[in-house]
Amino acid sequence: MQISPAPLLKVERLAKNFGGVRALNGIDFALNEGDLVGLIGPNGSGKTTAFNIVTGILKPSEGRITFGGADVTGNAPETNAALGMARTFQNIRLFNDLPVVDNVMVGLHRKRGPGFLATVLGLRAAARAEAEIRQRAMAVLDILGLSGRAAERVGGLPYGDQRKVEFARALASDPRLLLLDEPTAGMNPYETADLGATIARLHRELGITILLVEHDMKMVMGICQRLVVINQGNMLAQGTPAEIRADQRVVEAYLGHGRKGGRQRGPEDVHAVG
Amino acid sequence: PGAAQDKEPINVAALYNLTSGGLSSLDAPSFNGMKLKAKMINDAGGILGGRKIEITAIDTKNDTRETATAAQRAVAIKGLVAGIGQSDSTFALAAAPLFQSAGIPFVTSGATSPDLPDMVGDQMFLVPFGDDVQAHAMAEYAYNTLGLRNVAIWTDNAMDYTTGLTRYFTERFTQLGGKVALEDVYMTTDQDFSALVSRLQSTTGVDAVFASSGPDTAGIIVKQIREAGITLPILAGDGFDTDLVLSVPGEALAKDVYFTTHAYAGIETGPAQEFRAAYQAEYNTAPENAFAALGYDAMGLVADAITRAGSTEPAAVSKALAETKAYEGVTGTVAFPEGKRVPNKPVAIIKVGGGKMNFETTVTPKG
Amino acid sequence: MLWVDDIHVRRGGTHALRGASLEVRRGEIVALIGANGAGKTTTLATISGLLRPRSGTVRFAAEPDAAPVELSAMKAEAIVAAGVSHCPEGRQIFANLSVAENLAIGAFLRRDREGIASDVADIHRLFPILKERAGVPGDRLSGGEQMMLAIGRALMSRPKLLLLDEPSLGLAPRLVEQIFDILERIRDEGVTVLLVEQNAAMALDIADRAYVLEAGSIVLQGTGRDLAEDPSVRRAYLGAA
Amino acid sequence: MTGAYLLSQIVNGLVLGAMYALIAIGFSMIYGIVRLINFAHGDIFAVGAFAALGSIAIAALPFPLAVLVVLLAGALVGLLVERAAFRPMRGAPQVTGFIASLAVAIILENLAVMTITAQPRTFAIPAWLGALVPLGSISVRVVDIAIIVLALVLTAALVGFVRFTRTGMAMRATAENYGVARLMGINIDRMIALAFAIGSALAAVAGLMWGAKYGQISPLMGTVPGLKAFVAAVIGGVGSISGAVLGGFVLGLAEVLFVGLLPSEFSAFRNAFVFAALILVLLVMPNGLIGKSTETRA
Amino acid sequence: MSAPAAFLLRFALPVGIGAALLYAATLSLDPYSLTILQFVGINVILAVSLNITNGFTGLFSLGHPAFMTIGGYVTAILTMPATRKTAMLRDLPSILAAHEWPFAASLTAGGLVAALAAVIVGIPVLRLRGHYLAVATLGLIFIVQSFAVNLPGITRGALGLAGLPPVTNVWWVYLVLVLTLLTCWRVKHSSLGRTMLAIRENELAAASLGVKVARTRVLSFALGAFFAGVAGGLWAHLVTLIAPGSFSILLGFQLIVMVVLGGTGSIAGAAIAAVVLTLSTEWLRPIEEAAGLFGASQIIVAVGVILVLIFRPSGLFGTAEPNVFGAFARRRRHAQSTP
Ligand SMILES: Nc1ncnc2c1ncn2[C@@H]1O[C@H](COP(=O)(O)OP(=O)(O)OP(=O)(O)O)[C@@H](O)[C@H]1O
Ligand SMILES: Nc1ncnc2c1ncn2[C@@H]1O[C@H](COP(=O)(O)OP(=O)(O)OP(=O)(O)O)[C@@H](O)[C@H]1O
Ligand SMILES: [Mg+2]
Ligand SMILES: [Mg+2]
Repeated sequence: MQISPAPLLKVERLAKNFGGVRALNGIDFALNEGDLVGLIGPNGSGKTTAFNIVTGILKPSEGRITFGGADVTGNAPETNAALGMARTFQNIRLFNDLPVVDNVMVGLHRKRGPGFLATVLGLRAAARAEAEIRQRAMAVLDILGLSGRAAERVGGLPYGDQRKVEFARALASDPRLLLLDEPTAGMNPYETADLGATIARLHRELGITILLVEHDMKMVMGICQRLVVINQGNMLAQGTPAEIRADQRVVEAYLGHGRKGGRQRGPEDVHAVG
Repeated sequence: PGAAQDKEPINVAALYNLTSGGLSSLDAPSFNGMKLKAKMINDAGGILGGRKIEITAIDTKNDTRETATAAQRAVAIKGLVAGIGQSDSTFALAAAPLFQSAGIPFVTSGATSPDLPDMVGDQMFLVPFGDDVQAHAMAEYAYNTLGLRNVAIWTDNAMDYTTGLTRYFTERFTQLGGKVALEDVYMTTDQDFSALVSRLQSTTGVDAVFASSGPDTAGIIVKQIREAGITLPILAGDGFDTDLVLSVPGEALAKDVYFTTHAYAGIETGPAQEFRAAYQAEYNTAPENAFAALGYDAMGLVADAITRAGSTEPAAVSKALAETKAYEGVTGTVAFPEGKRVPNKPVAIIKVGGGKMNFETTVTPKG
Repeated sequence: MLWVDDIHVRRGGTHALRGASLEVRRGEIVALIGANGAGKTTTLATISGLLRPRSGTVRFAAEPDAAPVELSAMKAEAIVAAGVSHCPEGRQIFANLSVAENLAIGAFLRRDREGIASDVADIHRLFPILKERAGVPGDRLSGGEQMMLAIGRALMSRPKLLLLDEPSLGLAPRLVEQIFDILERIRDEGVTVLLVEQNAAMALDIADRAYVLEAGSIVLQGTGRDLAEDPSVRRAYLGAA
Repeated sequence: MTGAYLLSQIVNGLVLGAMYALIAIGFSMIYGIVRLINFAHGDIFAVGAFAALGSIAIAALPFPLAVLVVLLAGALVGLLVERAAFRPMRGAPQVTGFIASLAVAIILENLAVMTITAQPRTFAIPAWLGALVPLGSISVRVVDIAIIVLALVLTAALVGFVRFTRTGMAMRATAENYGVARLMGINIDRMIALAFAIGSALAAVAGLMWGAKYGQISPLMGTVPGLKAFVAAVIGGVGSISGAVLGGFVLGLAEVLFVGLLPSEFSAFRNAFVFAALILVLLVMPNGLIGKSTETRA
Repeated sequence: MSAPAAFLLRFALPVGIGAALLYAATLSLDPYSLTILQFVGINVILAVSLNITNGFTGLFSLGHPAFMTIGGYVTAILTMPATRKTAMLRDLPSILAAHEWPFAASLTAGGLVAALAAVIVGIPVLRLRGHYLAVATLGLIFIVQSFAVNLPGITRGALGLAGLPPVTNVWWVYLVLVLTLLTCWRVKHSSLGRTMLAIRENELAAASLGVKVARTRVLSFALGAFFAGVAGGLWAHLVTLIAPGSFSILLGFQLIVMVVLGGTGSIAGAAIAAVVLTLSTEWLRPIEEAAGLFGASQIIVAVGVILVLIFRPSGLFGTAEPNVFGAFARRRRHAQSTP
């Protein structure tokens, strides 16, 4: 593990029981400022649970979480959000009845929204703040190529676009740490590659720290600097994509050998099919 | 004015809570009584030389706001002579002030707070006796005749009528030297009195229960008290003047119940009998409770005042009303003492037993 | 056995399908691919009776010699009875039914107790976690586990035609492989499959034939292999440069 | 305070609670399947009472037959209401159905007032139902025992039906997701109609028992018990049948014990106390006594 | 457009026209119609303010009548002549009994006390969701009514406070109405309103974006309660009487009907539904009276409600505002984003 003096996010001995099910069984990892780390593992290994605990939606059964040097274990989600965490959800959670742009604007309210009195009294400052928020939201939508659908009701968008809106919403809040739970689920390889490139670019340009859960190995391996692998609630491995790919235990538990006598599937060997 | 104009109808407004629960089981019979009287008058050729009474009825929906707007609509009716209605003081108070400012008399058939005329003004008239009168009568009867000394009191706190009744009863009964051993309250919509019954049962030294109740809970109260094996006398006001007191508990349990009411119950002759027969014929049911008779008398009283005034001018009718000295109603003889608009009426005391309502005695208040 | 002919479907304000036509033959795996919002889900929902076409027909013949029935005139539940099973997009597990009940409800129209029991056993063999979690409410499963449950549930009606909407969604790579293996096995056991997939490469690989849907109409069709080699498909759906 | 006093208050509370429970079961049944807070439930309860009055007092049917008539009448009205008011707006937001049920309640009540007036009626019952049964230091009426037994038996039967039968499972699936339920081959119209029929039949039987217990019924009698049943169902955990029963008993006991155990000055605050206590219960258990945690997976 | 011109167009002009219409109404309408006009206004205030709580934030609150009762009593007690207060209300604290407040101050006080009650009740109770909250707020009505009935030294019990000064008039009602609409409109089309809608749509996601869910819920509850309290005060001084049963559960239901019929979250929808329901109930009266079929008007309205819901299950306008307003809002937005 690369230890820097103060990692941005540090997770220690995190464990979670759901009734009789031990979903997490003591996992440890840390993210430095500016990292782009992948969290991978088989279905049901506890990735989403780890996200839920880090962001405060669930309380851990055991373990400690520090964020920016402060202990945030057991904080409420809104507190963590105020500290700079933003996330997307595996089962999309959008504000279905609101237009796309308003969905993104909600994320901006915390930092830039005008106060109650200013709003009710119709102060000029409130109007200015509103306009600014809207502009920023549009800018973020633009990055994801969604500005054309900004006024549509988000609930009517196709699945893939809904994912992008979630991403935009999280991004708009200027997070210090962005937690993405399967952002490309429901996208085709082309779109996946595109979104992967966008994530990498945002990471590079804005220096946001990102923790990414994703099952698309091509994308994960392509953009992450480091991977954390968990299996059945336990740490399985940590390392660079190359190390992980070579790790026999990871292959066994997660990556698999490819279908039909080891023929590797995936976009890169479409040629081989022909 | 020509002959045609003479035959113009006489407009009277009826403001009753006919729907939406609450008081509708009191107000609807009252309204029926009123309509019946108007019909009988009209069938007999009308008044003031053949003019017919025309009732404009407005449903006040158990809502004070509806009552207030209904009153506004009523007073705007061209040539309105008087308004009649309501069985509870709160509602009377929502309507009557608007009649007062329009200078049109409002005669309440069922609201019994004796303070109403003072609160509203000179256009407010009561047909029933004030609660003070019947409560005092019952207190005296209980203390003097029945020899009761310690009573438990159950009050329906949701109505002004019942809270007033309790106040006046307690006032008089303690004045006489009696004691209130237990006070319990409930709401009109309550059906289950088991908790109150158990408490009554476990309170020692009680001679009787005074149930300050409206008609809806009257029968249930008797049934539940008697079913628990409590044989104490039950005392009540005119809210008990309903068949339910007999039929809900059944003949075996409906006994030793005393209540005050208007001087028609238990009388098998005269106007009371005539009223009952007419009501039965018109609505195919016996009068549901005392309010039917009161509505009937309210209409009669107004018609009588119009006849005596010889005019449909509200001011003249109001004056005639105030001067009523002896209107023979079903519920007794109405007389307004000088400067008061609460009538001096005899109070009948009824004893329930043997599957019947038995007339015991009449108390005439000293006015 | 399935003929979708020139259907138009509106959803909310969108004209989601604009004259789409396709055909599924007995014993095939047919893949339907297309970009986000192309109308793939809408196509499946129209076949299974959840949506009604504005115009066009959907006909289905369960047996080779039977006369085709018009599905667009039937209720969704009758369509299931006719032998079409739809595993919907986004898993749609019954959250308050246990895992075991979710499977049982898949066999709602069946009465053969033994058959049902042996099918449950088969599904437990395919996805052992479903046996382990049998008593747990459906929504407590992880995303991938729910997907397994959804597929298992769809199989429980012993369909003649299985409609699958993105079965690999959110599955770990190893499991995706497993699912595709299973699809081939199902096909070999005589179930015809109409498969909507974002993982176009794998879909085209196992598909006998495939259609490409764009903006509500079919723009390309052919064998899986042909389409996988088509340059425009490769550019748009396979992420090849 | 004597032991007998406390015991009699507890029995009173249980009987009242059983009445609430009887009404609440049907309420919960409908809610559980259709996610509809059916405010017309109280009025169907009144329909049941009048059907009972008609068949016992007027048609002079024997009691068991009368029960059957009441069940049928309730189911019929329930089906009618479902068909006319709720089926056409299937799939609308939850609160829409709630409003529709309010409208149905207003229609039923006003129709009743227009046709049979709001007057309370006497409800006479066979003598054996009113007989006293000694129970330790106090005695209880047969009708009270019948009510408690009926509430418990019906709960057991319904819970068993919903939990263990194929139809019950289909009803639960329907409750969650109409679309996917249809994909399983479930005829959701039939399931929903069934839920209404059962729920309404239960309300009607509750009306019969209410009349038998209190001896008096009226077309508007359902308003308050309907509201209380709603509260009971929610206290227990909406949609849960056993929760509704538990909620009914808790509500009945709370009500009677508040009035019975506190000094009588406080009985005016009966409703306030009961509601305050129930709010407290909900604050401690935000999903009701048996309510499932709604903590969803993120 | 210059700022003053924009102000004129957006605000001063409609208000001016409205005021002129009202003036014409006061001259030409009979007292009954004027009263109805005022009740229409009060119902709009109520429906629109309930819409903040139920529509924007998605809290299923039935508690409006409770806040109206609180506001109504507070206002009534404050405006009462001091002499009557000391005579009739024995338990009133002497500072309150000694003074007779002006109407505007009393109304504001009524609203504030109602809002305060909402905050106190809301902090614990708003942790509940959906029907659980509905039951809790239903309980609030019973609790407030119980106090009104059982504190006769302050409220005169079941009889209520009668003979209040009839100070409410069209001007007061419509002034408050304009303020209510303005506030709701601003809230809805602001960040605050958006966070409320976000909470309604998906609480967890909102919390994960840093929305202070609990605080926003309480705020919207209190805001709704404030206007309910003020409306209660207006109501009491229009009827000139307030009793414990003046604001019943039934009224709470009627208000919810208005909100849902208009479209949950739509300000104009709630307002229009309030107007239509109030007026149609009134207009149908003569029919039932002529026929002698009391209750028929309520049946007709109820059937109408069902029919509307069958054809528009999400209410007349959904969450949106009807087009006239919508176009207006869009144009403004445009003007702002393209300077
Ligand atoms: N609320 C809960 N109650 C009970 N069990 C739960 C709950 N949430 C998660 N689990 C269990 O915990 C385990 C981990 O679930 P989690 O959602 O974290 O997995 P995951 O790694 O995100 O999987 P996937 O890649 O499929 O999304 C699973 O076995 C799941 O069944
Ligand atoms: N509930 C809805 N309301 C309104 N429009 C909808 C709704 N569902 C889908 N649409 C629209 O219908 C069109 C087709 O959507 P559909 O879900 O069929 O696409 P898809 O091909 O399955 O996309 P994806 O790959 O994202 O699942 C899209 O434009 C979408 O916006
Ligand atoms: Mg997950
Ligand atoms: Mg799709």
